[in-house]
Amino acid sequence: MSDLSDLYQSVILDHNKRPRNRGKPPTANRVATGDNPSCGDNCTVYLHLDPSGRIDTIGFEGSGCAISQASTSLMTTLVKGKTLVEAEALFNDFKSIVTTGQAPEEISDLAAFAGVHAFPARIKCATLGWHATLEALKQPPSA
Amino acid sequence: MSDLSDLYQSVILDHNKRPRNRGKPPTANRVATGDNPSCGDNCTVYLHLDPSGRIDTIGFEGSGCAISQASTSLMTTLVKGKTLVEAEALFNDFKSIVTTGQAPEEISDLAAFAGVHAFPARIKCATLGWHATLEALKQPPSA
Amino acid sequence: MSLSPDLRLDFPALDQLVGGKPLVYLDNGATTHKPRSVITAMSRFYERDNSNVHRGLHALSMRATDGFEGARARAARFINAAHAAEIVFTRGTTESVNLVAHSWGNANLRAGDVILTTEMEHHSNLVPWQELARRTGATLRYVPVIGSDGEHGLDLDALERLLTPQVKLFAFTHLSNTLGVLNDAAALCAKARAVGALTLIDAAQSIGHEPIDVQALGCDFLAFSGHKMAGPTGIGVLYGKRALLDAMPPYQTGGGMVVSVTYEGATWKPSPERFEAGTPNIADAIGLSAAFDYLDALGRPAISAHDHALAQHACTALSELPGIRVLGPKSGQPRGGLVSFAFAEAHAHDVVTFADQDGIALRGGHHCNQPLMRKFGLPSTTRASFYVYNTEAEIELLVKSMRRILKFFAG
Amino acid sequence: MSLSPDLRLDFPALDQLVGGKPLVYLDNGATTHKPRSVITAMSRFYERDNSNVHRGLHALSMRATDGFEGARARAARFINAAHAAEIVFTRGTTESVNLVAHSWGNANLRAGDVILTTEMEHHSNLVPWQELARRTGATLRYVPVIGSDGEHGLDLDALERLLTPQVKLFAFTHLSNTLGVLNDAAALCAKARAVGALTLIDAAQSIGHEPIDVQALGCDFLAFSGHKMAGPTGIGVLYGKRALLDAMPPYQTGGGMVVSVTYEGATWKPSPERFEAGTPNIADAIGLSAAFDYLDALGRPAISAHDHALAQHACTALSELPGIRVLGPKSGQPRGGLVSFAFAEAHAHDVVTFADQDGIALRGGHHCNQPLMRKFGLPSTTRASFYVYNTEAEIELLVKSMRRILKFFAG
Ligand SMILES: Cc1ncc(COP(=O)(O)O)c(C=O)c1O
Ligand SMILES: Cc1ncc(COP(=O)(O)O)c(C=O)c1O
Repeated sequence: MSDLSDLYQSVILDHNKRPRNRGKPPTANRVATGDNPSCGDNCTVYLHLDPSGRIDTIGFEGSGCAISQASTSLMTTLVKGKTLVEAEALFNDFKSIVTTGQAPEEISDLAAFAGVHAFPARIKCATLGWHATLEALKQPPSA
Repeated sequence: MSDLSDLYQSVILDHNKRPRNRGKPPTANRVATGDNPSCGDNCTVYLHLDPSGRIDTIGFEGSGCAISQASTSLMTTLVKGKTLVEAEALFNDFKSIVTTGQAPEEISDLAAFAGVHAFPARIKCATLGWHATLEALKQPPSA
Repeated sequence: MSLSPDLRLDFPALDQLVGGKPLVYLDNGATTHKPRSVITAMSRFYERDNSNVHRGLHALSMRATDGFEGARARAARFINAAHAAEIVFTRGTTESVNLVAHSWGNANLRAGDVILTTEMEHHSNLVPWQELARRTGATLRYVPVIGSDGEHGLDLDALERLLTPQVKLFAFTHLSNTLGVLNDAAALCAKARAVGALTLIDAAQSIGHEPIDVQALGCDFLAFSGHKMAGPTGIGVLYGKRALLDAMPPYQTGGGMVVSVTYEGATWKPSPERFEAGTPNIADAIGLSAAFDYLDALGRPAISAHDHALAQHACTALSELPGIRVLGPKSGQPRGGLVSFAFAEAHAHDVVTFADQDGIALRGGHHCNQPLMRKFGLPSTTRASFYVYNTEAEIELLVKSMRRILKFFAG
Repeated sequence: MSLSPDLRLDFPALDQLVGGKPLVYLDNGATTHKPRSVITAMSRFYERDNSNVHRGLHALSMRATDGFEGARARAARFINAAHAAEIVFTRGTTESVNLVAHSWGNANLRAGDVILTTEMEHHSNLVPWQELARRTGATLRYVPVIGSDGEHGLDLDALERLLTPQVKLFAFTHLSNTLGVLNDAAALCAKARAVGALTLIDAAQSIGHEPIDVQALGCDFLAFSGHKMAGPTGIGVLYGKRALLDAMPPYQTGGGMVVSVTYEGATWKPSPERFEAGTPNIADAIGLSAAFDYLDALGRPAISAHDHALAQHACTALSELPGIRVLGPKSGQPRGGLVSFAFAEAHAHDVVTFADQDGIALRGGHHCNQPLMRKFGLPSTTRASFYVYNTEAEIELLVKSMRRILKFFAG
């Protein structure tokens, strides 16, 4: 099962078991939900931005496979302090990793997802939380 | 083209060229139309019955192939003077001829249609006028 | 009267390696494989008899018409319909249900009427009734699914209360694709008939597995797909009682279903042509006919016994795994040839991806049954579904693979 | 850039005797034969990749999904659609038209609106609009067909008058299956656009014969069938502009087209999934994709030139027979690959039966065009329709057979 340990790297198994930033932060004023209708996975991301437009708080809820849970958890740790433009840049790196399997040297944890490229049907799992975060960043703040 | 001269017997070609009882008799008080929706053929039969329920006048209009025109023309000559029950008996003989290709000895002109049995798609053509006649016989008289 | 293991050789797709391992195909609830006789029936049609049907008088067209109408007569025999005219060819179960919902439903339902269905329906036998209720003002009610894990079934007491004279149609699945519950369709139809309701049976999951006799079941409509019963994709059947079909307005309109057309309007042929506008799926109807032949040659009671035994075996063996929830009927109650389960430790998609590496094809997800999954508090389950070619040895491989996954995720 | 006569060998069905004579298949307007590559693409799918699409994560399911979505992308390339999402798979032209009439039509038309079509439409592009007008109170108008025999065409002056701002949709055939008239679809779309009307092109007869580029034509919808373009029965396409499709409500509902379902209601995926409820016709979509490949390899301008030349030849030769009426466009005007004619002395069914004895497959009847035939005072015509594998020699055989028939009936 060598392919599978490529896919389910220890970083992924760890984030799946102990997700970071799980839950709805009380200060959040932006929210977006991603659905993967073909499998029933879903992911809701909550954000709060500081005055300069940087994420100062992030949390997520929802259910899904190890790949989507771990990817969302890791993402929340990486986008904190980032603006929309910076988060988009990071997502582009991530997309390139999961579609090509190639990770640039300087990228560390995201590279754990390089194994996804061999499982094209799982790319949607890996990007579910990212899409929700970018959508929330583009929304106007509510309540 | 031996099969075809079986199908297009001289009786049939003759009735096709010179149809008997074509047109709408002025005394007719029953009418029924048969349609063959798959090919667009149609046939309208007009009847008048005498007090004992026998056909005393019959005529037909409509358009169709040689088989349907000739069969209807011949039919009009044979059912004159007949009741519903007698016409039905004759139609049963005819159906058996066109489906089996076997004609009983005593039946003369109808036997010309025995060749139809080798062309199952044409059976509907041969029976179009018969169906209209039987339907008209079962209707209440109008006008 | 059991199935011969040699029949595996009839199915070319089974003879392949997946990820280096022999394919163990346990996704038959989604679609089954096809025997060579079905594949060949279609190629042979295209190679010899290919032509359009009905309006042709040349040799190929007559052969094509005979093949297509022969398939209709064969379908009628397969489900013991009284007339070939009671068989309408559709794309599959989903289209069959939509046809009834639009044609019969729009013409016959109004505000105050009730459509009754159940909580265990596939989206294809659920959303069309929601939409019909919305269009007509009728009310949609659900017979609840009750029982804890491994004892699921319809709430038959609730059914008695829900079957009021306002119910115009009771639409229910014969065999649940998520639970494996096999409903007593004849009894359900009798209850509905007693209050004057029509019945529609979704036989998508049962048609290829259980003997089906529409006259014995006493249903008014029955819907199924060819691709779940060893037949091709793109073809299915709506069975309807003749008097009902002949009284229904058309669904789709166009060539082949009209008697007379003027620039002002048109008149319709009787069923089944009335419901088959346009060129039908001729080749696949002929392929479906070969599938009927194949299943009848195996013997349908033998198929049913085989599938039930595999499901029972899988159910028993999987139940012993740690942290597992197995859905479906109590043991002793009828269970169709499938088993659906969820692990506390591993998500269904991860399970399916792991199993695939062992050459085992499973399905993970909501199985087009979202509201029921929500009721159970499950985001998704893993389903293994069996067919004539599956073996006891394959169940052992399944269980072994599941153990390995649990170890990986527990580690 | 002409077609090679060797391509006949690609079509297994052509290699047969009918009534002892080599088959001369001239019924391509009803359905065409299929090259071996198309038949094999489908068998190979069933033998190797057979599985359900979209919801599967195992190897076969991923291969099936790639094949099916690859076919969609291939269809988009074949007609130069801007996005694969603009391709909805249907059963064929008839279902494509019905989908637009129900989904777009019910949502967008009301009393006072006008649907414009023409007098030369096939029942499948006519009756659905009659029914839509009946449902919504909109008015259906027809662009007349004018001209005497051999000079038929649309009345373009009348079109100018009929294209008022009330017209919401102009639905017309690209190539008439009865007349052989090839309409200038790009010009007709431009005229409709000028009054704000949407356009639907019935490309059933043109898709396999003429180069088609939906962006150059400027149409909003385009409908065609696979079986008339060397592809299988049971599959066709509705092309629709993406923004239009995404704004349209679903047609059929059920599995695969929903985002979220509760017992109260459902939400829909965007197009094309929104319009593909239930298991799609996977194998035939893959067969259709092989047909696109086959036709593009031959070269579509070469196909068009070949078919036009045969039709012109047949037209000229048949026109010399006694008592014949040849329908269609003036010579010099574009004529698609078919010719329709009627003898004073012999009815079309007798002609077809005679020709069949010579091994020649023709179609006789109203060609699903009853109102136009009535306008012409013809109960039926005989039609010879050509495809890539037909030859000049076959036209000679046709004419010879027609002469013999006339002799028989004149005798
Ligand atoms: C011009 C035209 N439109 C529509 C159709 C209907 O196509 P289908 O029967 O494949 O749905 C045909 C086929 O006969 C046709 O020739
Ligand atoms: C119980 C049930 N009903 C309906 C369907 C829909 O069948 P199809 O997708 O062939 O239309 C399915 C197939 O998944 C099913 O399992």
